[in-house]
Amino acid sequence: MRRALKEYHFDWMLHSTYDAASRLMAGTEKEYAHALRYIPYFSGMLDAVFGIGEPGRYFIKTCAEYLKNIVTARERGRKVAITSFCFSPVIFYAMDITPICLEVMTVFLTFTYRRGSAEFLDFCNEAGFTETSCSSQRGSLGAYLAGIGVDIDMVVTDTPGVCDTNANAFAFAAEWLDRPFFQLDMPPLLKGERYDRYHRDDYRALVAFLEEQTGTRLEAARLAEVLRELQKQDELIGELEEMGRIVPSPLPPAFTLLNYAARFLFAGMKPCTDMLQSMLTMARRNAERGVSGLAGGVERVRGFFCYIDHYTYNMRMWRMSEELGISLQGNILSRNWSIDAPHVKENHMEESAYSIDLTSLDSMIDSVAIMNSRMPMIKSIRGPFDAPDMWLEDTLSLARMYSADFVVYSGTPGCRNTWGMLKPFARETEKAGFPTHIMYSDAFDDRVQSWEATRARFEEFLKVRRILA
Amino acid sequence: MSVRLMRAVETLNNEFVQRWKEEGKKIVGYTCSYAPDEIFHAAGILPYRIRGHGADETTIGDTYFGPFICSLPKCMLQLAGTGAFGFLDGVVIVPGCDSMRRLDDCWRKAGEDIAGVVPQFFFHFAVPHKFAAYTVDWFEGEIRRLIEAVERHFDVRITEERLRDSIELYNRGRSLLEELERMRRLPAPPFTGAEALSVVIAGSAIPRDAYNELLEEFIAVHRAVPRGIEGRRRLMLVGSASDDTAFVRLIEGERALVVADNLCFGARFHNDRVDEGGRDPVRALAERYLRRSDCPRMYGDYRRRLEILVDTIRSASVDGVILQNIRFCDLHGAENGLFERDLEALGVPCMRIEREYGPLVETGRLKMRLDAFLERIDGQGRTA
Amino acid sequence: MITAGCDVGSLTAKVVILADGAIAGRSVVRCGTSPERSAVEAMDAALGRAGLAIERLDRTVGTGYGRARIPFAQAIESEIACHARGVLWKAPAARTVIDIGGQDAKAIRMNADGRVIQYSYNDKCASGTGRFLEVIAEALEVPLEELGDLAARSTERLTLSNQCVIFAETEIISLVNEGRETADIVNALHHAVARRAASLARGIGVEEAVVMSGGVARNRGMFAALGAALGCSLLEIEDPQINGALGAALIAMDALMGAVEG
Amino acid sequence: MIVGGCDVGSLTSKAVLMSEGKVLGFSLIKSRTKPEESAEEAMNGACTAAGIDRGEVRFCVGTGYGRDRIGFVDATVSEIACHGKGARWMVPSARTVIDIGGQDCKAIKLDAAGAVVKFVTNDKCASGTGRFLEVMARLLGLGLDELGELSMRAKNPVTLANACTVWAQADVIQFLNDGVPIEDIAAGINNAMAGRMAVLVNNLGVENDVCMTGGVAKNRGVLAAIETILGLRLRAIRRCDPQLAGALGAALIAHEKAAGGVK
Repeated sequence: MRRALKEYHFDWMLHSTYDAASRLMAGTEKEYAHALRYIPYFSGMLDAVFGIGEPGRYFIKTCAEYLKNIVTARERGRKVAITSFCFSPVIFYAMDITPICLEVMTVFLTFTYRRGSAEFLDFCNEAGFTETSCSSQRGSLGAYLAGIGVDIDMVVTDTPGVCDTNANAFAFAAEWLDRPFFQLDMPPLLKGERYDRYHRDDYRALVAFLEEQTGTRLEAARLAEVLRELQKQDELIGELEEMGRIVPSPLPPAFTLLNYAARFLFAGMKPCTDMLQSMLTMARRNAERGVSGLAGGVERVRGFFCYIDHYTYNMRMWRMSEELGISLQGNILSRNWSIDAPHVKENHMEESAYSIDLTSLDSMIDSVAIMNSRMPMIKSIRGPFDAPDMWLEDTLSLARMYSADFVVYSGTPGCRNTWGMLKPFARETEKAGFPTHIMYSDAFDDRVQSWEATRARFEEFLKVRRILA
Repeated sequence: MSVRLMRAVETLNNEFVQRWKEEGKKIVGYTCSYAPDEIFHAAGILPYRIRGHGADETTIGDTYFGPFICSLPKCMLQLAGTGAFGFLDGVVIVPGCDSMRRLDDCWRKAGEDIAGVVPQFFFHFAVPHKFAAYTVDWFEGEIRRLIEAVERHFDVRITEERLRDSIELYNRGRSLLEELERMRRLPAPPFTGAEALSVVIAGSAIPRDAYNELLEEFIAVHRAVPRGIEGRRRLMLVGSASDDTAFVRLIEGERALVVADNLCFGARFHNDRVDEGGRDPVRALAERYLRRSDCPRMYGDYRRRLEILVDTIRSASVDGVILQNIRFCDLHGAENGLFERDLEALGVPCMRIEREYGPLVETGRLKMRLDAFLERIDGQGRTA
Repeated sequence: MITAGCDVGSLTAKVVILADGAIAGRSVVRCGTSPERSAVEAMDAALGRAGLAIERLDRTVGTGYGRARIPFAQAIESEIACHARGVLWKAPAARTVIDIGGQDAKAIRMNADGRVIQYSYNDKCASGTGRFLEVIAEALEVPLEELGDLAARSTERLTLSNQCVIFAETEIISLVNEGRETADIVNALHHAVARRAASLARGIGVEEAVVMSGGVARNRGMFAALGAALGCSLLEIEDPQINGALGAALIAMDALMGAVEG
Repeated sequence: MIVGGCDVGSLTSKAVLMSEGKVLGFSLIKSRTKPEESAEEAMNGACTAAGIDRGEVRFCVGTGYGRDRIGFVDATVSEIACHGKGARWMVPSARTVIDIGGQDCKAIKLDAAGAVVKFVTNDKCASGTGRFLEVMARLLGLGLDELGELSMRAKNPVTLANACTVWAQADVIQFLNDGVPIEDIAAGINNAMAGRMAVLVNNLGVENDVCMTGGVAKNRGVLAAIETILGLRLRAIRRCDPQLAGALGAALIAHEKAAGGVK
């Protein structure tokens, strides 16, 4: 890591950038253009996000607030926990702990820094961490290992049993930073009394750990408050997911990103509800007018991502979708498994979903335990890909439900979990009639394959497979 | 070195396996040291640890696995796909790590293309990633699920009595292996590290009663050796799965001796005992296999593993530690970095190596680094 | 009707001129750093052979790595489509095409109409490319064209395990140091590349007849090794090196005929 | 007393002859397929350059990939120790040595006395090797030294796939086709190389002074990029060609061994 980079505090840098951006929307067009001269690289992302209107502004505001919480955690007497994207943050909010989601921070980085996460990734290797591991955690983890982020109090993850590379990054971080560590462990299957009990026992151990770390008890009233907000959000997300089925889809491609933010940053918090509400208003307006959510208003094809979207860098993936007229129907990781979610009802998957029971503290903890076991990736990518409730079943049912014309895999070479079964998986999706494209790029690291090459291969796929003539 | 032990290391379908099959008995293969041998033994089945030994290409492995995957399961699949494990009546996939976990998916899919390579009994056996009362409960349940599946499929009964006998037999083997380990650490060990590893690996492919006898014999013969091996640098080998005795021979060369290891094909395989006095043998198995968490797959338990290493380094008078990992092995790749940091701080020279599983080729680069490492230990190049 | 196809790859640029359904001219030139110049050079050579002026071409389609920089192409097509089209013309029975190109290897599966059903590229970091052969030929000080004949003289089976071009080079140097025969090393090299291509093809499903396209197919050793790795005999096509350019010329022809019909 | 060092690498072979701490002569040749032939040729070349007879060489140390195949040497030592020793002679204050060879690169840490305390080599991927630069330079139609010079003029260096040489090549071709200025591509190549090196050096723990040996040390672009990333100045090597460090170190060790009696 170059010395210059170490001179700046990582979270403050991100915070000031997003905070400044969130203020931009109040100003005039000219002020906006003027301000962006100082953060030229960031402008690509901002243009894209502000381009979708009000929901985009809520998104930036949400990000700014999330980052503000991080940088002010200490002065507000809050404990700080490093955690993973597939970990529901509601428990942290109910216990006044400030979560730092490593994968989300890495996405922020790729949006903001011109060189993206490269040097942070490399710093992890310099610290002794393996270079073949997943870039999604490594990106921002490098900053915390280098000591240019906020001080961390604990490390909490829920990927053991699901994704080794992910779990391993958190275990390494805890050891390297010498901080208390807690893992939720996931058995290979999802449903059934034995699995439910394990999920619940494990989650109770987590609560005990957090109580020990904070020196406070988890209060029923606080948890209920957060969960009530979450229920509202689940309803809004459900409506948005339902609207995604309309042809043309009234949802702009970047809604996937906003959806992530809702789940991973601020689930159960008010600003997130506002953002979802605004997204829904916009989607409804598009639907009423019968137009696509794409900037051009014309949907040519619909694509479903079977893993994650391509973030790297500067929202280029979403911008390309706009240009080509591709409606992105989200991906496996942007899916919500609330019992009322449209795909849950449509496919009678109630048992693989979660519901919130506010009756007592116990019932709430159980609800959160089961919800956590149904978080993105945690739910679909644990056991064999072709087992019930797993990756293939979820991908096919969602791709069909959202009338996708093709399926794309985008991930990172560090993903042992998916690359270990991707070829047989793609064979099955092909068999089911979905032309399937595998990207060899890294969603967080441009150095693996340049965006130019990634785009060229993708367009070639659309053309050769006669999806987009 | 006993010829019979040696052959069991070099040949997958060894003489013991052949005889076992001739007697009409069953063999079940498994992929990781977290699978309890005792269950199979109690069922009259030979537990057999699946290896990738002898695969000199990975065309079949690469057809199903993606490019960024450890070469060990690829080699295993390669062998399976060519029918090399045709003698197995069952396979238990243990998700030791992500790459190994996906051997389940890939092996089954290969079976759709190549007839007869997937045995009828194909079982995904889960192991929690931490040790706590409720994880042992769950793991005990998983062992019971395995027992039930074995009983049903092979039409056998795994009685408590037979299970206790099996535990006793395997504990006996563990004691013998411990003795082997002790002899290895002597100031002048009577055998090399490559030999020691061979003896341990052979145990994963030979019926345990026969193995215990061979082991006793090996120990007796070597106890009688008048002079052991002296004057070499004493190394410890740590990291990813390795059953490659040629790799150890290369490390040892003429100047070094691997006097201890922490490998799942090696010493990790046999440390600790299953409690024989307890009320419930299944519970005892769950406790032993889960608590003995020497593999970095057990997250958050690094300190304990470091202590094991430090103890071994002291008791075996180790001069240097080789921390190796197979490419794309996230678990050892990360933990080796921590070991390097902490052991070097204690004054123990360490060298990290990344390698591929498979035939030992292109040894020049490796040899150069080993020489340099020994030169470093010797303090060569120091100008007075 | 006269059409042309121009395939600017990473190592060579190829042009095929089709006049009324027959090859009127062809050329292969080594690429420089400027794709434009390579394309023009190849075109001039092919036109010279055909005895035509560039104005006579009704349509030209470009393909290959440098396709976007071919100054005279009216349209561009992916190499996948071009190789498939070229093979179909020469061997209508072909269902699977394997092309080991300079930078990447491709496996293509198509139906009887020549429509691409599925295709895949070599995995990242893989050595199954023409470039790999070239680097090793250089390390062994053997001309690229002679690799095939040399491998035929092999008597001992060696295995190359390294997937990385650079490290495989080291591995090969140590084999040389061990005193191994060059013929055996080259043979092992062919099998290593072939095995990777075979895995690639198996990943999308191999359907016979299988055709090997691209310049590497001219290497007899490589051709045989691929057949061995796939466990089936390959259908041989004439002049495989220009197949991509031929496909491009055919696609240009298809477009004109479609326009006439439409 | 005349001593010699012979470094038989996979791409080049070098021989250095020394006497009483002075270099009498050296030679640097492209390696032949057989290491024994390379060694002979290199040593004969050095003798010719020094104007001495082969028989006058009292003690000779071999190093490099082919070291075990050199018939005439009295002892062999690993490249790591030789490069450390050679670098130390070139830059007496050196504590960290970066050596980028044709097939691998190494970072070596020396103690105050010049002994190797620790070393790291790149065994993960060849993209951090001299060969990487060679392949890239040829792709761009440049000489290795031009690659360095040109990259200094870059305005917007490209980001290159650094994971694999072959794939980086594909990227370079793509950039060429997209009309990206050649100096930006050259800088991207050097930066990728420097980035990989920096990870290695930082993993080792950098200690001043730092110097760089091996053929790549002649590439100004890589030097500058490494300096930027590490945030320090590399000590310039002036006493002799940095590519000779291994052979030089071997000769120095030969002198020690001969002086101290053969061990």
